[in-house]
Amino acid sequence: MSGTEAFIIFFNVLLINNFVLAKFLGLCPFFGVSKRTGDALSMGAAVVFVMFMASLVTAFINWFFLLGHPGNLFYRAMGGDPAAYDMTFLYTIVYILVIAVLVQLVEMALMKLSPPIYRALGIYLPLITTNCAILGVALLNNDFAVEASGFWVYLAKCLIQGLGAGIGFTIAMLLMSGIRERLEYIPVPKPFRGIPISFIVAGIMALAFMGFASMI
Amino acid sequence: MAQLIVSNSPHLRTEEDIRSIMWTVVMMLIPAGLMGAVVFGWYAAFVTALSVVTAAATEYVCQKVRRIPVTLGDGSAVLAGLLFAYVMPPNMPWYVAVIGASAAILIGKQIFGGLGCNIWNPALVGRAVVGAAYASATFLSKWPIIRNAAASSAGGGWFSDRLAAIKSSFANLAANINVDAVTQASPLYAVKTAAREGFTAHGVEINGNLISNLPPGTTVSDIVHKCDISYMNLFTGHQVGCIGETSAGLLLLGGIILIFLKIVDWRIPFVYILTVAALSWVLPLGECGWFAGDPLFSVLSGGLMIGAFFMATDMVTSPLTPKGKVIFALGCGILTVIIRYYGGYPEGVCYSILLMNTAVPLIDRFCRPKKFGEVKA
Amino acid sequence: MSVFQTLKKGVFENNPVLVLLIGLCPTLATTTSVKNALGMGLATLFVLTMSNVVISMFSRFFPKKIRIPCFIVVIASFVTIVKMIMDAYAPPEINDALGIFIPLIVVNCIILGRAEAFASKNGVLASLFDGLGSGLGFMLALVVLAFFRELLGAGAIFDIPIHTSLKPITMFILAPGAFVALGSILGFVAWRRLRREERECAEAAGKYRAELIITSKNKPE
Amino acid sequence: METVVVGVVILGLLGLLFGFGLAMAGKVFAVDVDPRVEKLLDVLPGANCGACGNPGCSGFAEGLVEGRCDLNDCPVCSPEARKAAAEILGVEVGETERRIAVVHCRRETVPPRFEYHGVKDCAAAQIVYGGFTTCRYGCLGLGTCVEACPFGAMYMGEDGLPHIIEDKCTGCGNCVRACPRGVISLAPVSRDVHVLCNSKHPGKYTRDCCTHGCIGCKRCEKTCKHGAITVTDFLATIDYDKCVNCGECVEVCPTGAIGDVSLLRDRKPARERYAATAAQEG
Amino acid sequence: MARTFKGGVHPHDYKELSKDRPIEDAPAPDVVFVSLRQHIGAPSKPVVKPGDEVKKGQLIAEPGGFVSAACHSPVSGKVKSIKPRPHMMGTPVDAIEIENDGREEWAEECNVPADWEKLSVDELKKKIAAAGIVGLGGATFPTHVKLSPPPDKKIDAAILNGVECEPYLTADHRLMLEQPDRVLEGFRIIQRILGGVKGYIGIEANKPDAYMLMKEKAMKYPDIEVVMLPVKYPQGAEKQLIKAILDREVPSGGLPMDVGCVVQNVGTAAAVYDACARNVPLIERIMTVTGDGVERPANYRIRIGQMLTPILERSGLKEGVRKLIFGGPMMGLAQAGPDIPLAKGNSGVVAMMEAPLFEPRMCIRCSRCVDHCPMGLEPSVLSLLSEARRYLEMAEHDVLDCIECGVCTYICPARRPIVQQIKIGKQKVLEARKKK
Repeated sequence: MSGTEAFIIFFNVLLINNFVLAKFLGLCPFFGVSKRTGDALSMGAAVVFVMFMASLVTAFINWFFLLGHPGNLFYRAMGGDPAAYDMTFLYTIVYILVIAVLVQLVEMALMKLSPPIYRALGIYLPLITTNCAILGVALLNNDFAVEASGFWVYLAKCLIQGLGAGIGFTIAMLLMSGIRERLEYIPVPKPFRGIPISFIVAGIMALAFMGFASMI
Repeated sequence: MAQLIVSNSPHLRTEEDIRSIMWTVVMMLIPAGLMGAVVFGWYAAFVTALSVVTAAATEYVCQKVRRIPVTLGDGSAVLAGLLFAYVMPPNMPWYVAVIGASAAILIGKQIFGGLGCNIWNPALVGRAVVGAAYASATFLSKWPIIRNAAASSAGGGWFSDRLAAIKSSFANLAANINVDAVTQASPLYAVKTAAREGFTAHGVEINGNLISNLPPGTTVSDIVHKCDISYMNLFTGHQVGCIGETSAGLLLLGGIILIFLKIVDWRIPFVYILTVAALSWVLPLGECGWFAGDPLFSVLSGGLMIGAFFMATDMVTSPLTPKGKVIFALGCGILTVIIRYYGGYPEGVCYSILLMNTAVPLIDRFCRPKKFGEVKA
Repeated sequence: MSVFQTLKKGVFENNPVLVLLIGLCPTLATTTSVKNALGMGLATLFVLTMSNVVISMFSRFFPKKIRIPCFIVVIASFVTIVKMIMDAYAPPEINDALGIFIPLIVVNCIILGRAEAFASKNGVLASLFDGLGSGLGFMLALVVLAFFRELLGAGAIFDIPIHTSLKPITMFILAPGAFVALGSILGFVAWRRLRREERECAEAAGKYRAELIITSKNKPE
Repeated sequence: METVVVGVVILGLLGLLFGFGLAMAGKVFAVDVDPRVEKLLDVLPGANCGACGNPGCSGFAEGLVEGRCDLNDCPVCSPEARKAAAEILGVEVGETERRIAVVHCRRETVPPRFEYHGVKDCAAAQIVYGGFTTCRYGCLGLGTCVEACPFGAMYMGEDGLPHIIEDKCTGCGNCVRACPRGVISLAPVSRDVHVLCNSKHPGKYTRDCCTHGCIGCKRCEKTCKHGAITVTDFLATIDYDKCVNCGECVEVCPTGAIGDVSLLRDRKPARERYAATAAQEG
Repeated sequence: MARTFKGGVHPHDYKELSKDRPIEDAPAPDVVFVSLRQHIGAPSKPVVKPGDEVKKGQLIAEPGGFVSAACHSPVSGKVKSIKPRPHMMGTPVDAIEIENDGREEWAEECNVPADWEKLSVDELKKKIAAAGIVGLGGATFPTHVKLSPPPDKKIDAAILNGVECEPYLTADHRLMLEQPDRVLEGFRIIQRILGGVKGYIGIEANKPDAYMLMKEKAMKYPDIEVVMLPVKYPQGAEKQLIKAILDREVPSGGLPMDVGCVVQNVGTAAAVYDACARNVPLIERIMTVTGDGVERPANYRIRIGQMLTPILERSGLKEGVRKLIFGGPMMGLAQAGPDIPLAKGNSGVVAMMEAPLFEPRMCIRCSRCVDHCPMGLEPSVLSLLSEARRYLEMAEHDVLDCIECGVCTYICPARRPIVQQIKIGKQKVLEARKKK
């Protein structure tokens, strides 16, 4: 894999196909935790970490256990037709389990190591589990397996995509939080105060991000 | 003695108010618009007027619906409508002008609460809405030809050029009726395409010139010349482009007057244009290598002048502090060049300013002014 | 609470999208056309109802500490079933359009939310109707949003073109339009609510009149 | 067959692995959290009004658990909620009567001292030359209290005075703190007789500037059989612990500064009710 | 490099109305009302009672605390009453009413020349405290307190504030022109009290005649430097003046003495001279009456406590005046009427024929206020926060550093009442601090 390719994967999920603004992934925390820049940043950091870890772990599981190809460990152990070991229908259930466990770990670690952040994120930390951005990145990573020449290339692509998507999510969150902080002391028409105006803001942000369209 | 008035200090106010600021900016924009009408024909003037009227009407309706005082007199709606028209192609259909201008006011401004509340420049929001709404429509990619551009530049002096242009503007009115038939590439698009494909054997045809088999080491300036683009025409406005952004010279003049009147901060246009010039020289465009760009062409072409002097400097949507303004302008410049060089659109001013508008609250947050008596840590 | 009330509550008062603001990702992603919206709505309705039923049956066996993973496993199983059914029988264009959002039903906050807040604490039948109510509410929101987006963005309803002299505004099919459209609908909902509250306040305030204060100068007849 | 076996093995292995991992993590990152905090949060009103002096309901809940706060600090709690919270905490709570806000001003025409130009906010008007009304104690009528009410329980009447919607008022006291002139106070909801004036000006001045001002004539103080009224600084105040709603003072007040608001609250006049109970008791 | 500070504005100064009018004596009052709250700090405590006969310059109220000042009778006559009287702040304050018998008899030991050079520093300080001198620039901070810095603060410079940056006002200008020796001698006393420190006299460039005169007079004192400063409001604010002249920044929340500096107004210096060299307490001062609302703008020598009305009549108050301001138009207090006794801090009265009602608009973020704020704050943000009633967040934006100079409000094209909004914020922040 060349550096350009890596850059393209990264830049694609970072800005061009931003998870939040172009792919509609991770909207719940995007609207829920973007009221304060500080919270948005810590939430973003948590998401980056979990996404990266999820990409790492799911890449391993996918390559060695689920895919029906010569790399499958069961096939190596037992032989026969590699396609017979194709367990890809288990994607959803396995991935979500992995993510749930990961989030649980992060939650416990945060509670111990940084109670203020834990309190700031409040109910949204468990919601990382149900943050579709994370399952989404794991599922989208599957596409790399088809074209990848070997495990390490596949893994690298997954990690880059996970990192890029996480940072892209954080960027969108930060921009959103800045705008929402300002909107709080602006006399927005009453019916639009709060969430509705945030949607409009997200819409115009998506519009602005279209400037990156077909860049690569 | 009649009852006296008591208010909190201060009891003196400066003369300048929102109204004077907005109308001055409108005045400074008018010459460039007149130039657009002259170059593109009366239809351009018509859609500009239509945009302005629609913007004002939308503002009026919104404020009536919200039962708040109508503030059409301050000129901000007129300004938004005018700027919106200026960054649209001269051959946009009338309904696009209506939809775009009303979107500019509605979701660009009034939905946030009106003047001062918006996060993005309303005119650019209108432009981006149209860009997304009619992405595949022809009027955004094909431009009406300026009939005498090549012909008149050959003979006579500058004055006769302009005279011919004015004469031809009447003819352009007719040209607008069937605009898809005769089209011309905008300078930015021409140069970008030529730089990308001109090095191949089959080449690319730009405005009737086949550009192919360019030798390695060709600079952007060479391509500009090959495309028959004259810097003088870019400066005076005799170029293909949007209604109000053609005449770099008139916009520069208006902008400088605004800076002189202290209505806009000099930092934003200065840093913005400088960044674009520097980066467009450094970064490789198409097959042209590093340090082969053409700063002068980049600065004069497209919407950079109107963007730098009239859009990015919009008070409501630019940062508060000088430091923030510099960062903002720097970001605009970088994004503009990146989108122009590597993006899907030939022009990046609109999106780069919108993107940086998005970041303004964050910039403001991290660029607080230096407080008097603050202990330097 | 009667069956009807449970349903009504899920659809209107506690509409997952328009009132509770959860399940937003599929709402925005799959409402480019009414058809897709219906497909997504039905799939979610199925998973929501079934998982509600199963969880309400087995919730007392789940240890409290790991109940969430347990719920997720149940939900994920149903999602896998739906995915398989869709792959086999759904029209391919709908299946393609919904893409990864079918497996992502598993992380739809509505489902986990109902499981945690309702199914784990209530009986099977109540949970069934609760799931139906919320699912229908979700579907309703999807269809309403899809209606506007398809009408404005593609000039069509159910892929049947509506003839207009103006060109459709494709923005509403794209991401920005999705946000703006949902934002406007939410604004409309909020406006309705505010107007109702205002009316209530005005009614309450109507009673208060200065002459109702009894003083030596102002005695009631 | 292999598919089933492998599937089961994968899920089983993962389950084991994760279970073990989580158990280990649970040990490493063990933190004691009082589960009562979350339970309390469910019970508390959740309005985050700040009346208890904490940043919000969660702060109050933590305060309760740590023993910093008292349940009675929250004026907004419904009695049921208070009881439920007390159960969670395992403490007893005394019964307190609900208190609601009362506006102690009913000026009809108080001439302005000057023409005020500035921020339309009472606190802001008060800092400009001490407020623009001739009466320096009465309501300025700019509605800062209405803005401060987090429950929508106040509105500006056509008379230019704020009014309280009794059913919505929770007695959080935000309006009391918002008023720069101290015109609003909290009073038990069952008391209907109030001094509807806040003027500490000498009687003559009050009489000149307001038709309904308390001029400090002390007739009410002399009339009250229950010793509930005291006049200090030309202003009568009612001690609500002693007041029995008999309405005698309303009768004798020459200016109408003491008023009975029963009718506003859909009750019979206090005097009639008092007479009825007195007759019942013989 | 020109000596100046960052920010500030250049409003038209209107000084041409009264700067060429020599100081004249105001009509002698029939009755004076000496307010007990003419300074920052605790109110004074009266030492006379109704019925007492007092002489001119006699002590009638003593300081009510450490930060407080004494009051003296400006006339000879009889004390009539001590009760609340209208006050320039809007709320009535206790004042001593004295009827003038017209005899102008000085109290004992008053108006007796003394050689201040022979007195010790402590004696000088005592004299200043006894004379009830407060900052006459308008801040009215008791001078003896300012001249007694705690021993751990090393003072190395004294600044005489002859800037008079407020538009309209010319009282200090006239004082410097007509009585330069009083001012200079007073300043030398101040220098001596502070330990013979270097002295600077700051004068704005719109008073070239005063600058030339002071420069000439100060030639013989090598430790006094007269500095010409470019015209800019609010140059006369202590912190800005120190920054302009010495290039030192008083730290946030600090006092001039934190950077080794003491600033005194020229009027104060003159009063110090009177107290130390003539044994005359502070019973009169120079005040400008100006504005388009009076026929004859003038500079008056007024008695402390005399009513404003006759003075305005003498200057020819026009019909239909809309605004009456105590102090300059940038920081002065508008009054509800002219029936107010004058106090030590009254440097001028501006009568305006026009006071348009400004309808505030939403902030358009033009950043004029941020660019011009002499304290480097973000007034527009503070104003928005105040409007949203989020007062406590204003503390994070350093609302307490605001000096209320009015630059932001003056310059605002949206006509927002920023200073007033900031004032509420300050009040609420301080209340919240106090509660803690």
